[in-house]
Amino acid sequence: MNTVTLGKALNMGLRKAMEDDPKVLLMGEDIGKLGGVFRITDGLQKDFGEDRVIDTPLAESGILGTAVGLAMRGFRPVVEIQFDGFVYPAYDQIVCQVAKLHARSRGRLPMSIVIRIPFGGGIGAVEHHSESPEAYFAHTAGLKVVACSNPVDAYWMIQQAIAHPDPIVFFEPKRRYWEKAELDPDATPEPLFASRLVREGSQVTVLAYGPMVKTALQAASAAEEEGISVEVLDLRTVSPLDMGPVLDSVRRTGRCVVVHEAPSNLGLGAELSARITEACFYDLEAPVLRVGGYDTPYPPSKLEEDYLPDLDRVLEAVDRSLAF
Amino acid sequence: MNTVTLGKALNMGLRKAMEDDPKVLLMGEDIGKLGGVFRITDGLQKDFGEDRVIDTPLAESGILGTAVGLAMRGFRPVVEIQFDGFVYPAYDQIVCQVAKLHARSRGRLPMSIVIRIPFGGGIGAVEHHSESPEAYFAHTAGLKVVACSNPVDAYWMIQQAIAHPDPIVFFEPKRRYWEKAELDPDATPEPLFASRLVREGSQVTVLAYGPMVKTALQAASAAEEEGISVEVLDLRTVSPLDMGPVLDSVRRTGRCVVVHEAPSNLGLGAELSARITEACFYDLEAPVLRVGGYDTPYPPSKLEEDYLPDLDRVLEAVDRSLAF
Amino acid sequence: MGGRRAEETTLSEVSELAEQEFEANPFGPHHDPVGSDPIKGAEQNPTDQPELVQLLTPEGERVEHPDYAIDLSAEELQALYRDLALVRRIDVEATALQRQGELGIWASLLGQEAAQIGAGRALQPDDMAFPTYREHGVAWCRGIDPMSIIGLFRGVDSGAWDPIETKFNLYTIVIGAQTLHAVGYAMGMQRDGGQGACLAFFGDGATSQGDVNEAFIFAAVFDAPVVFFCQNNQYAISEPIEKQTRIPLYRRASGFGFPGIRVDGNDVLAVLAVTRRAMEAARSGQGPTLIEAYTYRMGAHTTSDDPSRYRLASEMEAWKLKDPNERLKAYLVRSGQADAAFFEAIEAESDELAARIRKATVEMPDPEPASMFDNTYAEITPELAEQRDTFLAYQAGFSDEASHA
Amino acid sequence: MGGRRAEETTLSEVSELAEQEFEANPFGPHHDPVGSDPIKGAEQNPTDQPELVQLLTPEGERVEHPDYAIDLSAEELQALYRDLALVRRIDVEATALQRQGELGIWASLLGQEAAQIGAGRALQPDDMAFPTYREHGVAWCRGIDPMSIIGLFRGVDSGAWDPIETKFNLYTIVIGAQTLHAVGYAMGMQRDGGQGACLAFFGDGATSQGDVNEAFIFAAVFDAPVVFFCQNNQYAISEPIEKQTRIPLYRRASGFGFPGIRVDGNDVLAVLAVTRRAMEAARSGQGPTLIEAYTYRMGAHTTSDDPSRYRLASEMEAWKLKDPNERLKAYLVRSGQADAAFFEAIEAESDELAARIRKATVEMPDPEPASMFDNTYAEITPELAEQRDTFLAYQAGFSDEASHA
Ligand SMILES: Cc1ncc(C[n+]2csc(CCOP(=O)(O)OP(=O)(O)O)c2C)c(N)n1
Ligand SMILES: Cc1ncc(C[n+]2csc(CCOP(=O)(O)OP(=O)(O)O)c2C)c(N)n1
Ligand SMILES: [Mg+2]
Ligand SMILES: [Mg+2]
Repeated sequence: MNTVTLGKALNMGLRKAMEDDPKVLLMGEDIGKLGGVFRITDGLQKDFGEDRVIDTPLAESGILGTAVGLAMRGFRPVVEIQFDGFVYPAYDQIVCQVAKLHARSRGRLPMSIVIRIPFGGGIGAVEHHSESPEAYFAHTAGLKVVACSNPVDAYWMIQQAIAHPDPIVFFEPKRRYWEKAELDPDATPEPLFASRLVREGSQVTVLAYGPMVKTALQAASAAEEEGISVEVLDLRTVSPLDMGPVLDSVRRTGRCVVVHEAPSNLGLGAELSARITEACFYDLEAPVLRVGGYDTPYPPSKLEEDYLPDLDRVLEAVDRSLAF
Repeated sequence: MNTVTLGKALNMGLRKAMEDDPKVLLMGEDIGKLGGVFRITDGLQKDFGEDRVIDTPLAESGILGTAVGLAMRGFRPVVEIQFDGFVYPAYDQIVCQVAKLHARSRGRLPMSIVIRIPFGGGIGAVEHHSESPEAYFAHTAGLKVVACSNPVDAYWMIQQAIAHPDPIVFFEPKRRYWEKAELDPDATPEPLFASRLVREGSQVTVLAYGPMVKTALQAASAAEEEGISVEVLDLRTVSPLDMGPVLDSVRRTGRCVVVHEAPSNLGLGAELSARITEACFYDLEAPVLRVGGYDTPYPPSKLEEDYLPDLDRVLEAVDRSLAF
Repeated sequence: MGGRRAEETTLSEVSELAEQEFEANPFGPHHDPVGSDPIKGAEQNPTDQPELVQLLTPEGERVEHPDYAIDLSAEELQALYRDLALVRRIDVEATALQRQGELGIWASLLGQEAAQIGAGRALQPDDMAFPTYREHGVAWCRGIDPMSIIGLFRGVDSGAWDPIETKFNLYTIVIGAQTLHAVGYAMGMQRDGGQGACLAFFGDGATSQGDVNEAFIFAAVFDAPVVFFCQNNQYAISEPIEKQTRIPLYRRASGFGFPGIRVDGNDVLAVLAVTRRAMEAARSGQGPTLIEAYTYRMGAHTTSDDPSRYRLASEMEAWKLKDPNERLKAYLVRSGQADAAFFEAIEAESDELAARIRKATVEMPDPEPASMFDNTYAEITPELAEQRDTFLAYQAGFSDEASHA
Repeated sequence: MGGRRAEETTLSEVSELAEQEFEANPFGPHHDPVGSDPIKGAEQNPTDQPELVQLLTPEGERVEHPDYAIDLSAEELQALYRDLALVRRIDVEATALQRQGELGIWASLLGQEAAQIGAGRALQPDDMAFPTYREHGVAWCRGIDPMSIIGLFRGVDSGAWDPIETKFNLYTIVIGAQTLHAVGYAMGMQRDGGQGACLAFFGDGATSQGDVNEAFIFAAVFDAPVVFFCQNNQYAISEPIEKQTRIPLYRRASGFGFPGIRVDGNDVLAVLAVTRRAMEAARSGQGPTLIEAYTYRMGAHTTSDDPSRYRLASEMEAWKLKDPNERLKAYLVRSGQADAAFFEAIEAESDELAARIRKATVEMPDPEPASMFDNTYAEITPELAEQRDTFLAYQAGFSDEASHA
């Protein structure tokens, strides 16, 4: 057991995956000597060499496009996108190639690519460094999308994602990179595509993933002090959604609030609302409510606290839900 | 009054916009001598010259990126993307520049760009020629997204979009290019960002846009024969949504089915479902149901009839809604 | 609106110009704006004109090139002719099938046979080819059944061949994307000790895509064993090459630090020799080369296209004199390396092939509807399985009762 | 895993190598793989070495260049020195403010002053500049208040200056995107009879982006009045230039058919002369030029970066001898064109400027929270207005009652 940060847990998970499978390669900008701008790949180039930890030219489409070729050749590229807002030059390769080649080739071309994206705000950064683009990928058939929220998940999920045969967009909650937890590398991990109940409660279900799990838990604690019992689920997988635990919970509580940093319009909250309402129509005491980023570009960092869902906004939605 | 196809109506609308404002430019691949692969710009280069109808190099990011520069300079570029599946190389310029420059510059940089995209399936084409990517753009703050469904709207909406100050992704229902209607160029058009009731009914509201409006209307006719009264709305604007008429209708009927070709997961149906349920929670007799493309890549054309929502699938959803 | 640019010349003026230059310079109408530019940087005044590697003149005369020798037996030459003739026949047949409504669309290789066969026959077993959507000739060289390609254009799948087994990637329709795949695959070869090299195909229009230029960069930086093979067929749909570049395309490579070479794309011997050499360089660790095969799209862009809108018949007539198939035939005849019986045999084989294609196309079964759910993922997800099951139940409903419509 | 590529040399080996080559060739460690390639295409054996335009040696000696003359008065030279000194001071002050927690981050221009002032002072009123995120020196030349830039890095907005009025676009953080905007704007100048040209800034790393290469293509094809100004500061964050290119960057242009030129980026006179000439060519309808300003990022990539992880102090020491500010100072002193009083006056002005910046930064007000809803669209949409109203009501609630937390 050691106490590790989320960032370090990812680093350890990557190292383990590279040790376990010589076909695993890391690619990205500044991931070599620098260890990535967040140091997630720290020390890996030194130990695995430049052929397996590849500092690429500054071109995201080039990174993903060559990763596709490497995957065709049987490698398992793990690509680092430096910040959420810089994934778009690679969007064509991701949507038209990474997502579709398995289907196009009727399963003949392996496409085991993990695209690591530090996402979300709250770090006081300039434009394009704080976005939450997960819905773009979740809407894309052929991709899977997951988000870790804590060091233990980070360690296991990155390894599971790398070992998984399908392409996965792996979102890392950048403002939680420095959060710590006890990690037991001998434990048995939960499955990758499974949601998890992280706090039991009886009155309202709050769904969150990535950085917002902590926020949701804080809100649940605060609610408890006010005598409101909030259940919190960490979705962990954003596409495919693991609806079982979600529906179980909402059937019990009859109320649901979805929280994410991404803009509300067509964010994950929309999909969850639609599915929950269809599946639990007669169980719902209130409509599924959404707490998300506003439908504006991510604001300058002096305003990000106003923009980002925080425990107060979650509680406000919980109150609204209870008022129905 | 003349009878015109939807394609011709767009051509006439573009011509009118170019006559009305010398700052309007057309840009794209093969839009000059060829008039575009669908002939939407037919004859325009001949009449307005190569400086205003610009055959560009084969590079979508280049097209959008230079359009941004032209817009900064006060021009109103109207960009043609040849097919839906080829917009992704330009995704970065669209999401990070076109959508954000007005906010970034606090309103100082005009960004009057129209991105025309022939979208949707049903024409028997090969891969990437039949997709419906509207949700990607609707989820992007700073963009507006509209879709025309008939020749009259096509004529007016393209002109309104070009005259509008914000960037607009303008979806054209490619399989309806050859549909005809009477066009009165002296009529007063409806506003651009307004949905329209296209068929009155009392039992179920069906929401559609672009190519699916015709399908929805066919379904409504078929339903009538079975004694079911279906109301159909043509959304016309996909972002921002014009919720007024939608909520009015759903409050009356208590039931709603959303139809689109795009994959269901995080498609427009999700957002509409979430908003309608929140606004009409006590009026709904059934959950909002969705009829969409499946969550797979668009299939080879021999299977597209199975993939695409058709009137039978709409009716099936109407029946399911009524069964609640 | 004028601005600084020259007034548009009319269509007929353009064509006159093109034809004048055509006579003067068989290698294309490109001048060299770099050389005459007033800003003088280092190395900006190349005096040489674009050089076109040619081993067989349009009239079928064998000529020598100082750097590219080739010595083929009569049998080898005949085999090349057979390739040229049969892929042309496949193409003609597929075009006809499209006209008859059997295919959704067809992208013809007419006029590009030598470029494709020359390149395809330069491939060795360990090499991997990355086509666009027009490399039916290369597919042929890799032993792909033409029916697999026809199936794609018929709309039954996205290409039925096994890209790993055949070492011929699936067709890539998004322009330029496959060039990066080729570089990545080549980087894989570097890493797993593979002996081959990659051959990445793309068109003149594709050179404008960011992806293709990024492919040049990655290949150069990583010294990847890849050869870029650009078929400059003069058009990207309707846009002539001048809309993509100011200078000959093969020169693009020099800006990225690797060799570029222009070859007569209608001369199968020259293409074979040049591609062999470049692939050998790649295989032996010398990194990328760009080959520009200078050729002409003799047909429409696809069966949906109408070239009369943007080019003159006279241009086509001029290029007919350079027909790649006729050229090799003339050489074979002239040099006595093939007789009438040989050509008759090829003709008969073509007829047979065409008949087989026609029959197999018409009989080609439609795919199973529920197959559209397969292979989206390695294993179907629960939510997609639910969609499939709903779909199957819905379909079953139709076979039971009458439809609404 | 070996593969064909050379084994990795260790960090110290690399640096030794670099320093050896450094002595032998002051223009950088790049060799010319094209010239020695076994595949010989036309025009692939340039014999010339990268030529670096220089008018002022690192020691501050004035030298002549056959193509680039410049003749400045003592006042003009002093003005340039003032620019160099003041923008350096702004930079130092902003870096300090970041360390004190007043700014979120700062991207330092240290070492690139001459490249930026030389380029910035070549601009004429009708020209339009397109910066990345590091062109504080060019901003200075365009009359932008340094506080506007500091506000961006403080997080109050994305740049408070008016890009149309100042003819200096907003900073663009997505690497390379602005080069296309510059080409488009230049195409606009062609169309509305504008008299200026565009100057597009980007880094060495940016040359790998598809967008930048597409910008080269569009500019070349449309003969757009644009000059591409690449500050090759040797690094893209941690990646040395070898990760982006095999050959000197200025040569990229030749592959696209327009002139490329390498200038000593630490020599303000040479940069000014070269940029003036290229801009004049663009303005007079001769299309694009690529300028590679060969320089060095003397600081960290940004205040968040730690260069000790990827480069040696000795490299920095070597470049210190080429300091752009010291170089002009040495020339001014040596040639008697400025005396001690001049330098003292500049020092005093710097101190004043720094004090003003410090004060204005600390006093800079935070933006109004609800302003984040403004300007998403030209006019707020009804749905966004609803979000804003909810937000305002929610905020008002907080001022009334206690918060939950
Ligand atoms: C990214 C992208 N944009 C547009 C298209 C539509 N398109 C198909 S083929 C083509 C022209 C290609 O020209 P070229 O590269 O010269 O190849 P050729 O067809 O001449 O063989 C275009 C624009 C596409 N397939 N992909
Ligand atoms: C598309 C994109 N990818 C990645 C980044 C992150 N990033 C910021 S600066 C930088 C390096 C840029 O290097 P260079 O172009 O040489 O400019 P310099 O910073 O040296 O001035 C990177 C990778 C980005 N801003 N945009
Ligand atoms: Mg072509
Ligand atoms: Mg740099």
